Amino acid sequence: AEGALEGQTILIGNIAPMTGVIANYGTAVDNGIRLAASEINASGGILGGTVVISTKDNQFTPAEAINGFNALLSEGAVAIIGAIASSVTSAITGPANDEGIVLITATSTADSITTEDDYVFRACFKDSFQGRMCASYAASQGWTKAAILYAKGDAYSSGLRDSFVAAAPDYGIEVVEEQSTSDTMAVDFSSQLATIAASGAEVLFAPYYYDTVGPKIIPQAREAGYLGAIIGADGFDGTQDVAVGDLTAYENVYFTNHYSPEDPSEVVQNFIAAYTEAYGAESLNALAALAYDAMYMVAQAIETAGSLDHDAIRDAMAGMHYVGVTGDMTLDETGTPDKSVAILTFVEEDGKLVQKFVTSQH
Amino acid sequence: MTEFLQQVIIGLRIGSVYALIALGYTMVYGIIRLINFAHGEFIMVGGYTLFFMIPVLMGFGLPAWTSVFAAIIICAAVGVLAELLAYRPVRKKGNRMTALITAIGVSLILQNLAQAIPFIGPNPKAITQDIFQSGRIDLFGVNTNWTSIFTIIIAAFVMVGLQLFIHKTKIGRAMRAVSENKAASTLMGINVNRTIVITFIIGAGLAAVGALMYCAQYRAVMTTMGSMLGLKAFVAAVLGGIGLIPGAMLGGMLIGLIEALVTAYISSSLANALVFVVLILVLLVKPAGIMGRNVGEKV
Amino acid sequence: MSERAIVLKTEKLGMMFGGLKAVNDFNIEILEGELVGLIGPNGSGKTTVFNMLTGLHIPFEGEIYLMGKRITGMKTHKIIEQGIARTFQNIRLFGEMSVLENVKTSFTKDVKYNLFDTMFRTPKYFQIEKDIEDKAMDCLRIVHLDDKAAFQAKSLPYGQQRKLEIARALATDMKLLLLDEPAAGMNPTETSELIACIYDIRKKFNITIFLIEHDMSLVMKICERIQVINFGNTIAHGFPNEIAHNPDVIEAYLGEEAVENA
Amino acid sequence: MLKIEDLVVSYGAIQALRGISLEVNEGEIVSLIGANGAGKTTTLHALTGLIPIKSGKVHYQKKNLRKVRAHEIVSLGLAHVPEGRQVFRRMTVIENLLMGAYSRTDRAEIAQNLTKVYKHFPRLEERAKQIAGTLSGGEQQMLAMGRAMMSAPKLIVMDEPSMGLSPILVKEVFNIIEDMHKEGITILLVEQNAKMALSVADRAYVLENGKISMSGKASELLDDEKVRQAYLGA
Amino acid sequence: MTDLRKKSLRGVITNVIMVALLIIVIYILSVSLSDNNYRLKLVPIIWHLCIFILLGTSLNLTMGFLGQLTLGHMGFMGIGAYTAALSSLALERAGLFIAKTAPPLQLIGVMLGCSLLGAIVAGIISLLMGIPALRMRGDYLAIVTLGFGLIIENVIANLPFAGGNGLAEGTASANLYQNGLGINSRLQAQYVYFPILLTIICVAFMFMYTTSKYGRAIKAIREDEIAANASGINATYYKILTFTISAFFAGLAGGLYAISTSSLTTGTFTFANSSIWNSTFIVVMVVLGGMGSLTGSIIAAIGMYMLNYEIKNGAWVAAMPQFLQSIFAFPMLIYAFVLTIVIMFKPFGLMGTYEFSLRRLLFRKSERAIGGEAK
Ligand SMILES: Nc1ncnc2c1ncn2[C@@H]1O[C@H](COP(=O)(O)OP(=O)(O)OP(=O)(O)O)[C@@H](O)[C@H]1O
Ligand SMILES: Nc1ncnc2c1ncn2[C@@H]1O[C@H](COP(=O)(O)OP(=O)(O)OP(=O)(O)O)[C@@H](O)[C@H]1O
Ligand SMILES: [Mg+2]
Ligand SMILES: [Mg+2]
Repeated sequence: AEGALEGQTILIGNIAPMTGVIANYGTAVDNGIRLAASEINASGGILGGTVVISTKDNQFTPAEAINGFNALLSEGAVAIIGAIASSVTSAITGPANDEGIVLITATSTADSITTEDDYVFRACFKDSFQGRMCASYAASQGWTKAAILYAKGDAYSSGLRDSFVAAAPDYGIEVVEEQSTSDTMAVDFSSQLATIAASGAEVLFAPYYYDTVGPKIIPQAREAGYLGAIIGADGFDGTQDVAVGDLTAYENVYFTNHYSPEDPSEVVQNFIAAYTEAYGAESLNALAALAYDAMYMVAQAIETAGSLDHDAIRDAMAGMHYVGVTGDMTLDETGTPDKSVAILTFVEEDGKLVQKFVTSQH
Repeated sequence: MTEFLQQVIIGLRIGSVYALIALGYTMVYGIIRLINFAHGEFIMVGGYTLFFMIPVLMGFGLPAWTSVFAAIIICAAVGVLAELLAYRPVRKKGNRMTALITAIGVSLILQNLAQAIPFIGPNPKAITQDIFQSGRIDLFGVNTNWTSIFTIIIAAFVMVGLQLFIHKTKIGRAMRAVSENKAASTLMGINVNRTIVITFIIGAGLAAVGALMYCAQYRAVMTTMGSMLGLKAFVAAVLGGIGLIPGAMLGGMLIGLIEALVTAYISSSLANALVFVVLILVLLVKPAGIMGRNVGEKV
Repeated sequence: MSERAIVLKTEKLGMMFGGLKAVNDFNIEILEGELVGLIGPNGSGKTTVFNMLTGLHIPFEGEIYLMGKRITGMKTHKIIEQGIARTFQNIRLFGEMSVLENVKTSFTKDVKYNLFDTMFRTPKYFQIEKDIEDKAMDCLRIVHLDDKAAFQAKSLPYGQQRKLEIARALATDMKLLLLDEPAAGMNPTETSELIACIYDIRKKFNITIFLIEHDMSLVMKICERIQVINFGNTIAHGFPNEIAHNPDVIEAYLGEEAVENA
Repeated sequence: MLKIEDLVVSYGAIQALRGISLEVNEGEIVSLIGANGAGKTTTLHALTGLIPIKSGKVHYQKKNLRKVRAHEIVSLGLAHVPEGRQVFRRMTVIENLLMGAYSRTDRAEIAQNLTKVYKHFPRLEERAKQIAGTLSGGEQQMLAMGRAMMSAPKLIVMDEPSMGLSPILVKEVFNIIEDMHKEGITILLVEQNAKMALSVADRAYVLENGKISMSGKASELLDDEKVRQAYLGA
Repeated sequence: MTDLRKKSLRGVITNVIMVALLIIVIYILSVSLSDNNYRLKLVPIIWHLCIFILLGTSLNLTMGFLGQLTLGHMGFMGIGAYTAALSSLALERAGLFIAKTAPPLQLIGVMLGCSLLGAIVAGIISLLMGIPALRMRGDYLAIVTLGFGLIIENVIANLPFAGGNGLAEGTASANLYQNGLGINSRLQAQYVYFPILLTIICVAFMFMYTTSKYGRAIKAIREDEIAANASGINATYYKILTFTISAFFAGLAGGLYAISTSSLTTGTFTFANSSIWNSTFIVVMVVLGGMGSLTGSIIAAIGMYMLNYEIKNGAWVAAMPQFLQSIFAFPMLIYAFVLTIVIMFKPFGLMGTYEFSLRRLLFRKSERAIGGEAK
């Protein structure tokens, strides 16, 4: 159906925390989506139709996400990419199903976000998978005594912790020490890390975000005398930009990620080049990559559907196969992609910290 | 035992940062009875000043910590501007509640303005340079670092200096007089407005020093870094006895210790809640804070 | 004398502030319908006595009996319910509220409607509200403030604020009225009006009055008995003319000239 | 020394002073009497800059006080003992007194003034370390007067200094006023105790509803039938 | 008939007229507006406004009328919301109730029941807190209530049954994804009268409360607690009663929130965050509206919510020059400026302590003749 949408505008909504404590994620995702959209438009649009992005700030609050969702709906959005944090996203999954509009989240990893037979999809993998991959990698390195440090009140952090704990016995890993903070905004982990250092753990699983990991957890861990491996999930992406002090502290740190910036494949390098050119390297991370993919996935679904009919787009979305920056993926029956995870580490190069690809796991 | 001492040192270190910030809160509160909600944002302003100035000053061959002087100047300027443009006009017309709302407004403006300014933006920025001498040291078998030691010493030093300033200098006494009765202070020949401006300069300056300590320790700045930090520091000030300089110091140290020990021995995720539980318990026994004298109202 | 009931009785009442003994061994018996004065130099502990009587300070030692009932250490509002009311040396009105509302608040404890009546505005609610409004107006009439009922309390001139305090105290329906320097800040003419007002109140309510005052023209004129304290200790008590010529009182409090004027 | 012409002050819509004029000459004691709410306090507040003046002239030693900022007035030698004492409640007695000397810099002079204050009010010396807020009413009044004396003023304006004082202290206050007068301090006195006020004063003004209704020699006013009726309770 | 009763009867009549008018207006809008505009815009706004009005007016009881600054009001809303969500979830798990298919009476019953339960739990907890907390005054009380708010938030996040999918499937976490009550926008539109009537009843109650002996007592305590005690008012009792009532209504607002939002996160009920859903903003709302004016709180709640809504969703924003648009991308910035400016010009709030009254407008003349109206 070449040119079936010729001359039409295709309104895609984006709901993200554009201001407030996690505004950095909001901007990264918005950039990723807009980059993809402008590429699509530059190459003739979707079936001739022009993609237009409308972004609604959800202020990291469920109620505002609902307002944004409703506003997008009445503006006539055909699909919505949305909400970063699982806690906020879950407030609009119900409405998306009720209204029958595709909602694809780039970054919400909570298991319960997607269910079978509905309008909700995602571009990232889910927590239970990522936590399991971390455990599996640890086991493959022969680390059997693990310590955990996580943010109890944060869905991302505690979700990963739950899945790591669940997977640990399967890989013969013993959790010898568990410490927590109430949220991810904590700045001082010395107390917890001192206890962990004394526990004799060989690996520390610390599912936090890079702004905490880079300047705080890793240096504080080394300072507290913990010299073992530190492993985390996609939240570690970006740590290299906020590393401080002695960079040798960042050795022996591993994390799972959606893609590796080192990946020589054309999509990845093209994305990195285009993103850096448009928005600079500062906000370039896996979230941006996922959002970029999410936009392309929506585009692919519309193209397959050949129309802007909501149900047709949903049907095209279900079970879709897609090759993008964050890998080669197939959406499973719930709408979560089945794809491989990259294990990355940090090394010092010319006095700067950079990510290095270690292995890929499935 | 070593582990316990280790936790105590950690507590003191966290506590001294709180204490330094609490001093600024206490100063402003003490004089104009205003919970300056924007104080946390002053710290943020100080943090970003450090972030930008450290590379510049190090380029001139100066040590990194000298950037604190730039931070003090910028913070003081922001504090004075807030006072002149927002607090003073409102204070003239309104009541204390109005002033509180203005403080909330100023806090929101500063925080969001920082996010809106392109070269600051929402992304956290790391301070990659060491602000003080780096490295760990061994103190009677307890493992700590120079930054901690400097932080504790500087906090103590600032407190003593401030205490002397308030009680021994003329400006200090004027501040206390203004804090009690503005009209009577005017009759004594005190320039009330100038005294309040000076208070803001000192308070904001202390926020800059607090920012230095924070950055030396935690190595990153972010537009929202001041909120929780400021809140805890304010709690510290109340715990010790608001308006009292040694009270702020004691309160800060206590909050730090409670946090470290609760984290180590009770439950790390409940540490925040337990800090407040302790605060409430203390206030029940000593309604004016630990060092506060409960001057009953003369009927 | 013995026929009249003892309204207030204190035994060895004492109060400490830090190391300072503000009131010491304070004993007094006030009979029903009496008008007793408490005088003494500034800082001698007069207001402190009142504060203990009304539960604002818990006595350091000693006992207080109202109509034979021990009220030592009771909460203020309980004591008020027992039948003591007071005014304050530094006027403490509800400044933002209207004059009428100031008086109405004193009826709160006697108002027997509940949240249900409040919510549904039952006939009971209206009946009671009307009653207290009438009673409050009566109280205001006594102090000649009825025409100011709708004014904001803080907008009244000083002398009228003092009168409003008295009206508010009257409304608590008390047996014993404590007045702390009611004439302070009034000029002699206004003081005479106040005296007339106090006589009026006594006549209408048949109550007992215990008052603190520095204005000797008032004290000597209306008090039936006077107790004098200095440094918290009672140095004299008796009838006005005895007190006026008591050398200790003259030395500590009155000064020579005042005697000549009295 | 002090000359007020056509002073008008209002609080919002309420006009508290409706054009009053008065004069205080060097070395005089001048009394200002009037009923509650007549505007006496307002006059003094306007004088020392605590409230804005709507119109009129205020000259002190040839200086236009409207051009002087409130906190600079005390260093011109004009001290104000405010109504209701207004002591610094959480400071000690001695600190309060030292605040009174805020505009002075000469330490010896301050010490000398302090001795003088203590001589007039021995109670203050006894309670030097007590927190002022816990002083009794009378003690606070002494403190407020002592504090004003600490600035070594040339003209003191006093707002009801005898309010709430025991008879002996009232006498003492008036003695102090006379003492100050003898030391060459000029005094503008606002009082409810009209009898005492008129007996120490050289001249007096009667304020009624924001207007001067009478003025003249104090002794003459003391004998005036209208004044006696309205203010002396006779 | 007494004057008082006459006035009151007129009050009731005018209020009933106003409510009827409101309902007619909403009905007309529901018929005349497009589905998009009515169901997707107006209905959520109405639900949210009801929540904010309840929060604002109830906080005004403690802040404006009782004069006690409390900074943890949203904590009580959190308790209400979580209680309502979890209790309804229990019903759902027990197979007794499914929001989507429930018959109208059952749905209303569950919404009302669970919300009331939330309100009661909030009330009980506030009672337990109030007893020690209200011994504190002024800024100390403020900081203690702030503390209580954060403790509530922290404790909820640590409850093993209040996170994740809730109840037996729950884990300790700040997010509750499952909520038996959360109804979709169609049902919200269908039952839009539920929050409206509930709010009107609650506000009416608060109005009655503040104009009775209770109101007089708490205003007296606000003015001078010692003098209030000395007038025979049991200040402690009235303070705790008012604090509890205030928390009760906040809890009820929490119930409405749980109904209108299908997932909960403690971040909504905290002291400060980057949206208007936090305790700070309720305080701002009360001050801006006028402490001691329920009408003021209502106006401020509507004004502030709509301001935030319009900055983020208004079509006029998109029509502005690029430069302005990039500033409007920071709603809280605009918001804070507006707030600061309003407070500069209206330091005692929009309404002061004045209550709007249609009755006064309509019957002003005859009532002046009756007299007794405070000026
Ligand atoms: N809350 C308090 N704390 C400490 N000292 C107090 C307190 N209240 C009163 N005092 C002291 O107790 C003494 C008695 O005070 P009180 O107020 O009873 O005096 P008074 O006789 O009423 O004086 P006046 O006539 O001046 O009002 C004074 O020395 C006062 O300083
Ligand atoms: N802050 C204010 N706001 C409004 N009106 C005021 C204010 N202060 C005083 N007034 C009014 O101004 C008038 C003059 O008051 P002022 O205090 O000057 O009287 P005064 O002669 O000193 O009386 P008093 O003998 O009671 O001290 C009075 O009517 C008073 O109600
Ligand atoms: Mg007294
Ligand atoms: Mg006066």
